[in-house]
Amino acid sequence: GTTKDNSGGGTNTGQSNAAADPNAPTKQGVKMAYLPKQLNNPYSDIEVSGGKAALAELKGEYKLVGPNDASASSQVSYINTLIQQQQDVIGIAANDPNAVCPSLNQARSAGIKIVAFDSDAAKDCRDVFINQATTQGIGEGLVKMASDLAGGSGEIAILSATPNATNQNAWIEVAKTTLAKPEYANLKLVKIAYGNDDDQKSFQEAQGLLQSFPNLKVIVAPTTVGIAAAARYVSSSSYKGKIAVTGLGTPNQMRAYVKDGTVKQFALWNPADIGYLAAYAGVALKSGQITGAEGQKFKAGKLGDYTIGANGEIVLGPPTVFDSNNIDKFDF
Amino acid sequence: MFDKAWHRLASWDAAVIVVTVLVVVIASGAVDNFGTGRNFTFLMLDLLPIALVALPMTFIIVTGEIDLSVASTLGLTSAVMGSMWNTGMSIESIIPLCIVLGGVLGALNGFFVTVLKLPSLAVTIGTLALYRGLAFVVLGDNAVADFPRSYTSWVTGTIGVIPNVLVPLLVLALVFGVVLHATPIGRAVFAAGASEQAARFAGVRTGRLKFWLYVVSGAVAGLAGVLWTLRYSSARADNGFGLELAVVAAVLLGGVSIFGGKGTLPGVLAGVVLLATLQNALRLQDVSNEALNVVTGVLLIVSVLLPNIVTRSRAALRRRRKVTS
Amino acid sequence: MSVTKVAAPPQETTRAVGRSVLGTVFKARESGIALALVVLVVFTATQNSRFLSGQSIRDILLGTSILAVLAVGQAIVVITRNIDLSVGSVLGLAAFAVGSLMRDNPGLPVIVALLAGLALGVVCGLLNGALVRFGQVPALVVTLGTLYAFRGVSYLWAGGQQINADKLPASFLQFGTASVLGVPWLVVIAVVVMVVAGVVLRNYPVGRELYAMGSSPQAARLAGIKVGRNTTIAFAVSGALAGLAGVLFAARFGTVDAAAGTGYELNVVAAAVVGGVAVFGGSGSVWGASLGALLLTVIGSALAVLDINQFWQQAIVGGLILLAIGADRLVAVRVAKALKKRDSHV
Amino acid sequence: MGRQEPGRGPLLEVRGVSKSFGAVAAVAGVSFPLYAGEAHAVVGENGAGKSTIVKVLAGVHRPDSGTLVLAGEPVEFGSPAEAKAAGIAVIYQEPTLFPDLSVAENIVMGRHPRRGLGMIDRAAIRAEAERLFARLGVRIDPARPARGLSIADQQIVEIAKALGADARVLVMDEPTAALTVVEVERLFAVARALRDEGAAIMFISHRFEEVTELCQRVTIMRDGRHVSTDPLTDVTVDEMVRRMVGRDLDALFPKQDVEPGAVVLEVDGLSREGVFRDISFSVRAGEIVAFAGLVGSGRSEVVQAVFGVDERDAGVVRVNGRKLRPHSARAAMAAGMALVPEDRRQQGLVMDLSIERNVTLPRSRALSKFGLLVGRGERREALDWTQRLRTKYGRLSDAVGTLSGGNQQKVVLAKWLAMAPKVLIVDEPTRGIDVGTKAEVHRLMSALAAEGVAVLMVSSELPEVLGMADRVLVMREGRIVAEIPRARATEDSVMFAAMGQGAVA
Ligand SMILES: Nc1ncnc2c1ncn2[C@@H]1O[C@H](COP(=O)(O)OP(=O)(O)OP(=O)(O)O)[C@@H](O)[C@H]1O
Ligand SMILES: Nc1ncnc2c1ncn2[C@@H]1O[C@H](COP(=O)(O)OP(=O)(O)OP(=O)(O)O)[C@@H](O)[C@H]1O
Ligand SMILES: [Mg+2]
Ligand SMILES: [Mg+2]
Repeated sequence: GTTKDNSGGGTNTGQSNAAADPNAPTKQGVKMAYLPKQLNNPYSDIEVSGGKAALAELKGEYKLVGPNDASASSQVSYINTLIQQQQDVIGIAANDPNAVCPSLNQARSAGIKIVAFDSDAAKDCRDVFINQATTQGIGEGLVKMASDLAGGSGEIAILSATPNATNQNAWIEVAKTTLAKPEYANLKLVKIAYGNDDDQKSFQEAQGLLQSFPNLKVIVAPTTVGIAAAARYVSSSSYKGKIAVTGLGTPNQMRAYVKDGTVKQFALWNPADIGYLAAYAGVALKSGQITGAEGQKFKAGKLGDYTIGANGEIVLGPPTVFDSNNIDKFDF
Repeated sequence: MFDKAWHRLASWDAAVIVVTVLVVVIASGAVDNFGTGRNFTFLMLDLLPIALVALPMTFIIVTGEIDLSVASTLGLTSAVMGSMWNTGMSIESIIPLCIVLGGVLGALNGFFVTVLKLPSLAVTIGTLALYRGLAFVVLGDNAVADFPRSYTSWVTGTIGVIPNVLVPLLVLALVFGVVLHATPIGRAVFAAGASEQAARFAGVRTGRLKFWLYVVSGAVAGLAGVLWTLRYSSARADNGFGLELAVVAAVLLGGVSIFGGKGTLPGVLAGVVLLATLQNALRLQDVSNEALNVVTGVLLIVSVLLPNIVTRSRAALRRRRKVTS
Repeated sequence: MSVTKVAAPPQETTRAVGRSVLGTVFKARESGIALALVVLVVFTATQNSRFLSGQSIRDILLGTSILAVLAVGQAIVVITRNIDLSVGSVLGLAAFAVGSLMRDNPGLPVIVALLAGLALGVVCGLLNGALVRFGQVPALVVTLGTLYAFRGVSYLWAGGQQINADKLPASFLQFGTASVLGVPWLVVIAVVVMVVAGVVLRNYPVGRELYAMGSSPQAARLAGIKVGRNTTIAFAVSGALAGLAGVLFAARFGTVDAAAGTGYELNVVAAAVVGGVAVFGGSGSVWGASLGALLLTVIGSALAVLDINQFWQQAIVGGLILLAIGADRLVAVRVAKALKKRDSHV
Repeated sequence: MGRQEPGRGPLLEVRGVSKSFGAVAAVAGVSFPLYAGEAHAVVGENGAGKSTIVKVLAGVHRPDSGTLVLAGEPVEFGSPAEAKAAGIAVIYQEPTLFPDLSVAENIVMGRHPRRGLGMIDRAAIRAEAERLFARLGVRIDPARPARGLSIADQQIVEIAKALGADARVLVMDEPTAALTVVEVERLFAVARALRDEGAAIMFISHRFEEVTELCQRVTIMRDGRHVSTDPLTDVTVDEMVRRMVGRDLDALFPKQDVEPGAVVLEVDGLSREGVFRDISFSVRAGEIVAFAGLVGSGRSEVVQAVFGVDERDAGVVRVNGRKLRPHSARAAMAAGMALVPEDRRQQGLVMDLSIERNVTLPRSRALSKFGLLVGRGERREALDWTQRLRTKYGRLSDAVGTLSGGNQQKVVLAKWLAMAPKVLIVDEPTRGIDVGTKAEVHRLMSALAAEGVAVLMVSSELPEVLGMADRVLVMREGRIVAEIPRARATEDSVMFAAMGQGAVA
C-alpha cells in the first residue's frame, strides 16, 4: 500500500525557469488581488492598505477578496474565483501552507504570479514570499523582551494565534531554542495558549493563564489580536502592574496600554510596508524583472531596493520596538 | 381543487429545479468567466462535500429527524486520517477505516436517538461539539499535509472538465435517489416521517430504520472527510467547520419539509447546485461574502415561506368561492 | 360498585406517599446541575487554590453573565416548543451597533447604550416571531435563516471595521468591569434579568401560558391561550436579551467587529439544555438555564486552571450535553413508570 | 323544530348551524335550544356530528352557516377564548391537558387567581383544585403533573376544569366514557346542583341510562342532521335508537352463518403491567369474535400487543400453532395477521401520503422486483382493492387525508385486505363512518369470515357486537370477565359483564 514513507510527500517544484530581465519595463495596469487570511482583521487591513497605495503608485489595479473565517478551504474557493477572473498577481497570506497549494499551482499554470506575504505558502507553489522579518530575529527578539521585563528570571507564557498558524509556530520554535541557551536558564516557559486570533478567546485565555500560573511574570503574545486582548484584560484586572505583557502589536491598538503602564514594550514591523512590498514584488514578477530566484534585485518605491534571498524569500527588515518614548511617532 | 393545491406543494422541488436551471443559464450569459469549463470544475469541487453529506441528510430529515453533527464527523475523520497517516499506515487501509469510523460516530447518534429516544436536535448538537472537540484532541496543533500525490491529484483531477470525484458523487446520488424513491426502504422512510405511529402499525421498524440512517449519514460524512482531506491535502481538526448549516440549508431549499414526510432527492441536488451556483456567480461578480450570507439566509426562509403562502392563499380563495356559490 | 369502593382507600394512601417522592424528583433536575457545579468547583479548588480567588470568581461571573442573559432568552423560547438559533448573530449586530453608537457619540450615558441594544434586539426578535407566527415556518428554519441573514447584515455594515477599546468612551468600558458594592454591573444586570424572567415565568399568567403552549399546543389553543401573541412575545424577549447581551459583550471586551458572537447559538442552546430545559417545551426554568451557563463557564475556567489541554474542552462540553439530556430522559422515564404503576387499576 | 317552551327563552340556541370539512358535511343545518336550569342530551351514532357541534359552541370551529344565540343576542366566537369569556365551559371528548403542568394548574389555566402585583396565587389554586376534587369525591394530588394520569383521572381533571369555570353553559362531550359508576354518580350530583343553580347543561353520551337519569330534553342527530328535539318524558329509549339509526337494525348486520374451522389465532396468558392481565382466547377460521367492554377497558391495548406494535410483559401468541416473536408487527404480518387500528388518523393511515402508497405500504417488499418498486405493480394493486371496496376518490395519487372519513376507513381496510390475511383484527372498524359504509364494512367482514378468515373485532357499539359476533369476549379493567356465545349475547348480558356486578341496577 501507499504509506507515508514511500509516498514521497514532498513534491517536485513548479518554479519557473524563465530568465529574468532586470531591465524590462515595469508593466502598467497589472491586476493584483490580495487574499489575506481573513477579512475584517485590523492587522490585515493595514497590510493590504499598503498594497493599495503601492498599486496606485504603479498604476495597477488593486482588489481585495477573502473569507470571514480564517480557514484554508474558503481561501481555495477565492483562489479559484481569482483564476477565473484572470488576475495577473495574487498576494496571499496562507491559512494553511499546503491546503492552498494545488489551487495556487493551478493559478500559476494560468500565468498568474503568486506573492505570499505575512504567512508563507509551501515553497513550490508561490513565486516569492515577503517575510516581515527573519524568523530567527523575531523569535530571539521576543525572548529578549520577555527576559528584560521579567528581570532575567521567572515564569513566562506565550499567547499565540491558532495552533496551526505557520508564522507563530516558527517563531515559537525559535523562542524555545533560544530559551534553551544558558543566558536564559532562569526563564521558564510554562505554557503556550492559543487565542485563535479571536479577540474574545484570547481574552479568556489570558484570564486562564493568570489563574493557572500565579507566579507568571510575562505574557508574550506574538500576534496583534492576542497582545491587545491580553493587555486589555490585565489593565482591567487586579493583575495590572504585576504582570507584563509584550509581543507583537500595532501602536494604535496598544497606545492606551502603553500609556497606562500595562505594557512597557512590544515590537512590530510596519504591516503596511508588507503589503506595499508585496505589490512591488508582484509587479516586478509580472513585468519579468524577477522570477523569484535567489540574488535577483528589484526596486520597491519608497522602501528602496530589495534582493531575493534563499527560497524566494524577501525580508522586509528588522522590526521596530515600541515603548512610551517612541509610540506617538507611529500611526498604524 | 384539493389535488391542485396538493400538487403545487409537492412540486416545490420541481420549481427549485427550474429556478436552478434558470440561474445557471442566466449566470452563463451575464457573468464573465462563469460559463467556462474550468469554472465548472471549481463549482463541482466546491459543492462536492455539501452534495455528498446532503444525500443521507435528506433521508434523515424526511424521517423527521436531523443530524447536525455531520461537519464535526467530517472534521474528526479528517483528523484521524492525518494521525493514522503519521503513524505510517497505508492510505489504502486508512480510507476504509475512516469511513467505518464515520459509521461508528453515526451509530452513536443513532443509539441516542432511537434507543434512548432523545430528541435528535439536542443529541446532534451535543455530538457536534463532542466530535469536533475530539478532532482537536486527536490532531491538536498539527496539520498533516504530505498525503500521496497520486491520491490528492486524483481528487483534484478532471476528465475533461468533469472532476474525477463527480463520478462517485453521481453514483451515490443515483443509489440514494433510487433507494428513496423506488424501494420499500424509501417508502418506509416517507411513512416514518409523515406519521411514525402509522408506519409502525404498517410493520415499519422505525427505530431500526432511523438507526441505520444515522450510521449511513456518519459513513458518508466520513467519506466526505477523506475526500476533503485529499482535496486540500491537509488533514486538520477544523476541516469542514460550519458545513452542517450549509447542508441543512440546501436540503430545506430543495423542498424537504423539516417536519418530515416530504421531499425528493432531485430537489435536494437542485438545492445544492442552486446555492453553490449563486455563491460562485456572485463571487465572480465580486459580491462580498457577507452579502452571500444574507442571500443564503433569505433564500432559506423564503423556500419554506413561499409554499405556505401559496397553499394558504389557495385555501382562502377556495373558501371565498364556496361562500359566494 | 362494591369493587370500586373497596379499591378506593388503598389508592388514596399510595397517592399521598407518591407526592413527596415526586416533589423531590422534580426538584432533582436543577439540584443535579448545582451538585455537579459544586463538585467541579471543589475539585478544581483543591488542585489550585487560586481558582477561588476574588479575581477568578469575578472573571467567571463576568463570563457567565453574558451567556446567562442569552440562556434566559433561549429558555423562554424553548419552553414554548420553539428554538432561536439567531441569538449569536443578534448579539453581534447589537454589539457592533452599540459600539459604533458609543464611538460616534462619546457623551452618551450607558443607559442609552443598553436601551439601544434592547431595541435592536426586539426588532430582530419580532422579525423571527412574525415569520414563525404568520409564515407558519418552523422556528428552526426561520432562525437558521436569520442566523445567516443577521450576521450578513452586520458584516455588510461593519465591513472590515473593528471598534477598538481606545475608540470607546471610558465610561462605557468601565461599565464592563466596574462594580456596585463589589458586584460587577454585568452580573447585576444578568441577575436582574434572571430574577425578572424567573418570576414572570413562575408567578404571572403569561409565564404559565408559555409553559402550557410548550406542553401541548392544541390544548393551549382550546384553553383560550393567545398562542400566536405569546409566541411573538417569546421571540421578542429572546431577541431583546440577545441585544442586551450584545451591549454587555461590547462593554466587557471593548473590541467589537462583525464576527462578535459567532457560534454562540450552540453554547446558548447547550446551556439551556444542560440546565434542564426540555427541547420539546413545557418544562425547565430560567434558573436551570442560568445554572447551565454558569456550569459551562466554570468548566471552561476549570479546564484552563487544571491545565487540561484546551482541545479537550469542546469535547467535554459535548459529552456533558449528551450526559445531561440522557440523565434527564432517564429521570423522565422513571417518573412516568412510577406514576403508571401507582395509578394502574389492574 | 323543538317544541316551543312557553314562558322563557333559551339561554343558548343553536340555529341552523352547518359545518363541513372538505367534502364531509359533519353538521348540516342543526338547530336546538339549551334552557337554563335544564340538562339537554344530544345523542347520535358515531360521526353524527355531536362533537362538531360542541366545537362550534366552544369557538374551535366557525360554522359555515347558521348562528349561535346567547341570551337572545346572536354571538360569533372567533376563538375558544371568546366562548370561554361568554360563559361557556366545555369538556372535550378527548382530554386536552398540559402534561408538564400540575393538575391544579391545568384546572385554572387561562383564569389564574391573582394576588398582589398581579402575581398568581398558588395557595388559592391549590385550594380551588382541592375544593373541586372534594366536590367530585375524588382524591387526586393537585400538585402532581398531569402526565401519566389514567384516562379516567384525566377525564376527572377535565370535569374539574369545566366546573371551576363557573359557567352559565356547561357542555360535556362524553364525559363519562372512561368513568366508573361511582364517579359518574358524583358527577351527576354536581351537574344536578349546577343545573338547579340555573346553568344550562349539554350532555353527550352513548349510554341511555345516563341520558334518562340526568337529562330533561334530548336532541337526536343522524348523519350531521337534526332529527328531533323532545322532552325525555315523550320518547322511549327504543324510539331514540330508532331515530338515531334511521332504519331497522337487523338489516344492517347481515351476518352469514359459517361453520367455524380449525383454531387459527391462539392467545395465551398475555399480560402487560398496568394495562391488561392474563388474557387468553382463541379464534377459529370463519369465526367472528368480538371484544366488548367499556371504553378504556384495555381492548385496544390487547389487540395491539397481539399484533406486536405494543410490547407485552408475558404471554404467547400463536398463529396456526406457530409462536410469534413478541413486539414485532413484521412477524405478525408474515404469519398472516392484519390489524385495522382504532385510530385511523394516527395509526391507520399516513395522512400526507397518497392513497396508492398507503394501500401498498405493508406490502411494498412483496411488490418489489429485485428490491425495486418500478412499473405499475403498486398502482394495479391499489386500484384493484380500492375498487373492490367501492372507494370514492379523485386520483390514486391524492393524499389520503383529503378523503372523507368513510373512504379513509375503506383505504385502511384495502391496505390490510390486500395482503390476504388469515387473521383479521379490526378495532372499532366503523367508528366515525357513515351508515351506508358501515353496512358495507359489515358485509365485507362477514364475507371474509365465510372465506375462512379468523376475524377478531373490537367494538364499543353494542348493536354491532351483537349483530356480527359469533362469540363475545367482555373485558373489564384489563381482564376478560365473560365469554358469551352468540345465542346468549344480549344487550343486558354484555353490559352486565362489562360494568361488573351490581352496576346494572
Ligand atoms: N377536523 C376534521 N377534519 C375533517 N373531518 C372531520 C373533522 N372533525 C370531524 N370530522 C368528520 O365530521 C364527522 C362528524 O364528526 P364528529 O366528531 O362531530 O362526530 P361525533 O358525533 O362526535 O361522533 P362520536 O360519537 O364518535 O364522538 C365525522 O365524519 C368526522 O370524520
Ligand atoms: N395515554 C395514556 N396514558 C395512561 N394510560 C392510558 C393511556 N391510554 C390508555 N391508557 C390506559 O389503558 C387502558 C386501556 O385503554 P384502551 O384505549 O386500550 O381501552 P379500550 O377498551 O380499547 O377503549 P377504546 O374504546 O377507547 O378503544 C385504560 O385503563 C387507560 O387508562
Ligand atoms: Mg364525538
Ligand atoms: Mg379501543
